[in-house]
Amino acid sequence: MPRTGVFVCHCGSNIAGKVDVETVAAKALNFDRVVFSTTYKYMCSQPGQEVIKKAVRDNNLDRIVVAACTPNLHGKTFQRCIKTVGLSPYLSEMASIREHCSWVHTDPDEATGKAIELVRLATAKVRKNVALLPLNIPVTRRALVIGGGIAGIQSALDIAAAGFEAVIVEKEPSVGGRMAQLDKTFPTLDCSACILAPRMVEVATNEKVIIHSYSKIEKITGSVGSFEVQIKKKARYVDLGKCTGCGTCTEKCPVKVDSEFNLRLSTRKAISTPFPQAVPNVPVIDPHHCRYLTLGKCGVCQKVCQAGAVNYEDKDEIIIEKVGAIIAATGYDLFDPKKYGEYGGGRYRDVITGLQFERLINASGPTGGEITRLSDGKTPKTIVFIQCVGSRDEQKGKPYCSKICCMYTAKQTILAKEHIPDVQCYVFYIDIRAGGKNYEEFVKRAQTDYGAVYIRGRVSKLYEQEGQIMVKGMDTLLGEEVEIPADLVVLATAIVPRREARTLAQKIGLSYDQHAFYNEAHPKMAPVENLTLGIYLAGACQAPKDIPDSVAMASAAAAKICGLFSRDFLSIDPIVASVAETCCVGCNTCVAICPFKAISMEIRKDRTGQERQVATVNTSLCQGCGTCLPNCRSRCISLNNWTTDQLYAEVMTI
Amino acid sequence: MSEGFTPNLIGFFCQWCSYLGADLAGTNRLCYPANIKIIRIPCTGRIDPQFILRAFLNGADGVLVSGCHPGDCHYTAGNYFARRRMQVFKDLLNFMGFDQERLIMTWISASESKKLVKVVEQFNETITRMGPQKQLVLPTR
Amino acid sequence: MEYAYYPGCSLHVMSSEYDVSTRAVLARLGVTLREIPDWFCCGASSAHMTDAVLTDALPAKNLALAVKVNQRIAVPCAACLHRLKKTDHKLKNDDALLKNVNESIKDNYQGNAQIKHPLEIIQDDLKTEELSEKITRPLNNLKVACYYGCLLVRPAEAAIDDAENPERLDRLMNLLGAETINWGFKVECCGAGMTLAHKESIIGLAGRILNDAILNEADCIAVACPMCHTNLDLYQDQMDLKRKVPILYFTELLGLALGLDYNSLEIDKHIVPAKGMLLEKGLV
Amino acid sequence: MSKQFSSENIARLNAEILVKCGVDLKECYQCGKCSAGCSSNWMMDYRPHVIMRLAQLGQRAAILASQAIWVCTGCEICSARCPRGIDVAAVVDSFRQLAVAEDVRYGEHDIPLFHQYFLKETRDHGRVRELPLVANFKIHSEHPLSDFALGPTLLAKGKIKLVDDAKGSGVNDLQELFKLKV
Ligand SMILES: Cc1cc2nc3c(=O)[nH]c(=O)nc-3n(C[C@H](O)[C@H](O)[C@H](O)COP(=O)(O)OP(=O)(O)OC[C@H]3O[C@@H](n4cnc5c(N)ncnc54)[C@H](O)[C@@H]3O)c2cc1C
Ligand SMILES: Cc1cc2nc3c(=O)[nH]c(=O)nc-3n(C[C@H](O)[C@H](O)[C@H](O)COP(=O)(O)OP(=O)(O)OC[C@H]3O[C@@H](n4cnc5c(N)ncnc54)[C@H](O)[C@@H]3O)c2cc1C
Ligand code: SF4
Ligand code: SF4
Ligand code: SF4
Ligand code: SF4
Ligand code: SF4
Ligand code: SF4
Ligand code: SF4
Ligand code: SF4
Repeated sequence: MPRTGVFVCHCGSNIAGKVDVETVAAKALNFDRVVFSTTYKYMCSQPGQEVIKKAVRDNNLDRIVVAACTPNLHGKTFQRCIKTVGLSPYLSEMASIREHCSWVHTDPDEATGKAIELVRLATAKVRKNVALLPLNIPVTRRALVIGGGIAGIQSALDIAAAGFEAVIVEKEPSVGGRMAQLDKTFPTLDCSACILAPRMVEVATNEKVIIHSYSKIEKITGSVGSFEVQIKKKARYVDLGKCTGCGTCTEKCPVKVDSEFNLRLSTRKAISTPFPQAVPNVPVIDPHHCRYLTLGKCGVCQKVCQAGAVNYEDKDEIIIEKVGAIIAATGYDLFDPKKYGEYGGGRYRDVITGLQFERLINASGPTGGEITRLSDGKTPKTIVFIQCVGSRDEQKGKPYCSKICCMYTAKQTILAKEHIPDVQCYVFYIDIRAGGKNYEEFVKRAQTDYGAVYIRGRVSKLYEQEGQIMVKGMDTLLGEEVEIPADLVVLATAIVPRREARTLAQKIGLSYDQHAFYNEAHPKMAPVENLTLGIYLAGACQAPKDIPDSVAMASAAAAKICGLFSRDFLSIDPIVASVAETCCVGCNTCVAICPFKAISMEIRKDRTGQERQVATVNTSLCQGCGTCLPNCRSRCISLNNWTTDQLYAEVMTI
Repeated sequence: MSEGFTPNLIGFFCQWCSYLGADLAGTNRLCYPANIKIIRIPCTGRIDPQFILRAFLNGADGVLVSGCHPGDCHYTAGNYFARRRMQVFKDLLNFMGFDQERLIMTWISASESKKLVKVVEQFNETITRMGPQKQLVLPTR
Repeated sequence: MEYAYYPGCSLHVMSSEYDVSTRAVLARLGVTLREIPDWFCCGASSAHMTDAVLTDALPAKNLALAVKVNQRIAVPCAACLHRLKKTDHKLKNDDALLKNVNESIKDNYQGNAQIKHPLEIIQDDLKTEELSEKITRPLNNLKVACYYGCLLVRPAEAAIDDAENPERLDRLMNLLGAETINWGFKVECCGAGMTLAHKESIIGLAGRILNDAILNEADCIAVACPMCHTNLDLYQDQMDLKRKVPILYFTELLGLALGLDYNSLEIDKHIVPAKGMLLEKGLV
Repeated sequence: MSKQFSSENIARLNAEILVKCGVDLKECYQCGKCSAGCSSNWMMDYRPHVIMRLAQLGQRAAILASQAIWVCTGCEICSARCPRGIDVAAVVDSFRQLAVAEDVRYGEHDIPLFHQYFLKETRDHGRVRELPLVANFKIHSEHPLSDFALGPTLLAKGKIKLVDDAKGSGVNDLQELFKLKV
């Protein structure tokens, strides 16, 4: 006969301020099999947990219900708590009387009434809970890192440093990500390439790191501990093993196209590496523009290559990697300012984006580090920076703050002044967000030491007049409108997820928010985990992030993975399906329906020796979705923790 | 419209999306009617029409099944199965002459707390207008 | 193709040349206009600026009268178009308001009007080839600044083109053979209904627009609204301009290109004379 | 003098504007984009974003007595570009309408007067007749003699008719809707 204890949490005033917790506890005693109830100020705190443990011991409880926050926050806390007093963790349930009740309802009586009902449901369910044994699954001690930007590189290196293998899949011909495009970096102004390049060389030479560049994820199956990853290596037309990176082919190739890496500020060849320090330093042929591959004419690169590395017959290739954990580190894209007709909608050549500016001031960029206007090649004397373009804009852009643009704009004013001593920079801003070590000081330096004039207000319109860009803005502090004739205008465009972020997430079962940034499991307590076990997040794919934050997050994700890899077996919740073989009629329905192909048919002999087919669930493949259950006509499949009995018990008490 | 009628609403919410959306509604201190009780389920694919039938028999006035948007199912396809199953079940309810508007299925992601509030408010309005559900009630309740 | 025609007060007297040229070019292009017999003022800015009830009542009643002639309504005045379309949009999306308004206007408008500016009619209803075939006097050598103003492009529900970089008028002028300039004042405000009420506004606002057109060496400014025309045309004498700029309705330029008689278009009604410039370009 | 804030005034004006034009004043984060593009900013005592700010803070009287609400041309540039999707022009309209309804002392003389005579033409004749409108308005305006010289030109060009007896009879059904003071 189950003996249930009910523990009602005040959560300070979060719950008790609305819900009459004493009444809830008192009413709970009337529910079936409830033999004990109490309240406490903070159940999750150490003394709170002691209250539970003591009650379990003193009252011989074998089941508990904690009426508190959402089970997503402290479900595990209370499971662990009762485990220490010898109860199976699966004999606990939570009633969410905070997120689903006290926080969302206004009337105290209604809220109290509902809290009682929620406790009633939970006590009904817990009655039917059974002690489950955790599943021990073997761990493949290799990690997949999707994206070879600074975050991906850092994760891979940290995992390798702990002695495990890391496999980087990078869609571009080289690793490096956005950081490779930057000039100098805030807040220290060290050169991006100088700090990135050594890391790139390190991953390239580290024997524990495997890089699949110019590759993409086709498919991922399996779950934490053992994922199987299908990777498509795109045809490069240059043999990675033979190429020496001499660059002769690129030099001789006659075809020029816009350079993606230089954001269309310059051209590249049809056979090229994106930038000189590329890793691997092996060019790729762009099949859409190569004359040989499109027209069958040319073949120059093959002729000039002394290493015999060029191979026009190269094909896409599928490779399979087995890993135990995954890091998503796919980074970010930039918001397309074309949507801003008032800023020219892309029509004005001297209105560029912040990232284009990074290429312009980069010594290895298209102009060799000269800041010049695209329209006439002249050196600008007045540069206007506009912040929050596409950020904090619910009409044309994104509602959120992109977090890094205040800082990089300040940086760019400093760099501009260093390049052009008599330049005057103006920055239109709404708020300056410089929360970080030495960040505010950095912005201050831009203003005091480098003379950038900050103007609080948005710009309404840009238009061309007499070879200049007229900037029509507001100085809200002055209370008056201002008009600045600028030579160059730089838009700090919003940080948005990679174009393919959503498709990738759907492929691997990652959850993401409305913008397609990847969701952390908990915004405070699990910021580098995803809700899907075994998948971790690093860098700007989770939210706009600068380099220090991306690196910190990458190391944190790597540490989590190393923790996972420190054991031979992983103990996970046994939320899996099982088939009662005796009643299975072998109809095959479930086999077809299971999205994870976890069910297969086996032959069983009954007592009379007759053979018959029955379904069995492979627990290492089953994810516990429960889709198979309602489809089984003989109702012989069960799902741990969400058994038909348990759900019925809840439904029966509504 | 019945005077002072507060419907008994049941939500079956997928743990990966809509249940988290409800958590977020809490975190954001949004506000919605108190007469809905949310039952956490692993995936809408787990929903057996029997649960819904049972809910109605036990006096539910409306049932709201909510899961991840098509294409976003944590288990890749559970919500597609659920959608098909729900449609068949609704047709059956309809055939039986049951007010099929009392059962709705929606997609609410973990970040759509505002949508959740809207859905619940609207559903509550609809069911309040329709009045108590008397077609499928067990005599003893 | 037939349209109910709502000329509006400006075209009635003050800008009758716009009325004349609109009727003439549409007739030439095979579009029949039937003037709404009892039409009255849409309220222009004065209604929405001072009275919430009149804001919608005046346009709604006109719409009710119009649809009795034809559901498709042609409105050449940008201000009238703006008022009619804004109210129509509200009524189409708010049943309660529609009911209320119908009560107050003692009529029964169903939200079934399709309101169009002649520019839309010419560009969307007619085939480009047909139009170009009819051009007998292409506007070669003419450099036009196309000016759209406010009310044709804002807000989205009343707009006939993009709010920041509209191109309809430019496309038409290019089709007629004219060169159009890229300038920053296509959608700036000329002062709208302030013509008489507050001259200071017009001198300032229209002055800036004219100056930029001059800076860009435009021969003339093409407009599609009687208020824009008046504001740009009326006070050039009192502005600080390097030279005067003729302001022409797009229908007048189209009329010339279609070979219509110069005098029949009543272009001489403008304050800033256009004839000299047109003669020079061989268009008269 | 320092501004007086009170929670009632703030709540009342926020609610009033919400009802009048559907704008939630609290949405405005004072970026100033509306003012930067505003056609009439150079003539205004309060720029549009300041009107929004005053409104957020319940400063109803100050706005109703301002000159800014009258020199606004209604060009809607502010609304088209507001990053928060606020229909600023509708807010300004609301304040003008309130000013008229409540008979406050306007911050500008001629413009509201013009609107009254304009609507009078509409009410009495269905269509606006330029000559009587100009005549009535000029007589009562602060600058009765300005542009006197323009008259003959306009007459000669046929831009003004001496006798205009056109009638938009459709307006007859709407007579009781007009609440004019002229
Ligand atoms: C103009 C500008 C200036 C900046 N200046 C600074 C600065 O001065 N200091 C600073 O700290 N930060 C700066 N930043 C921010 C900095 O760029 C980021 O913090 C950093 O690049 C984030 O690294 P990441 O690895 O998360 O993402 P990324 O650099 O975007 O790397 C992601 C990688 O993943 C790859 N990828 C994406 N999708 C897939 C896929 N589906 N499959 C395989 N591979 C994929 C990409 O090709 C890329 O290589 C600046 C940003 C901008 C826009
Ligand atoms: C008013 C206020 C409100 C906040 N609200 C929020 C919020 O809403 N959300 C949010 O995310 N963050 C909030 N924060 C920030 C939050 O408090 C910090 O981010 C967090 O506490 C940092 O954790 P910590 O472990 O680094 O430091 P601490 O919480 O300071 O912990 C450091 C611990 O180390 C101990 N210690 C210190 N020196 C020694 C020593 N020499 N030897 C041994 N032990 C030592 C201290 O006693 C202490 O227990 C708030 C902060 C403030 C001030
Ligand atoms: S258990 Fe949850 S509800 Fe209770 S104090 Fe902790 S966080 Fe708050
Ligand atoms: S492909 Fe050949 S020519 Fe080109 S870089 Fe490699 S080795 Fe040099
Ligand atoms: S074959 Fe293609 S890649 Fe090689 S040199 Fe010719 S065009 Fe360039
Ligand atoms: S970081 Fe600064 S510039 Fe970027 S969106 Fe936020 S406030 Fe705007
Ligand atoms: S619960 Fe059933 S359908 Fe879902 S993964 Fe497991 S076996 Fe497959
Ligand atoms: S659906 Fe049920 S009966 Fe059919 S094979 Fe699967 S477990 Fe057996
Ligand atoms: S543009 Fe919008 S948000 Fe910005 S100040 Fe104006 S009303 Fe406020
Ligand atoms: S509508 Fe009025 S406030 Fe808005 S931009 Fe135009 S003139 Fe300024």
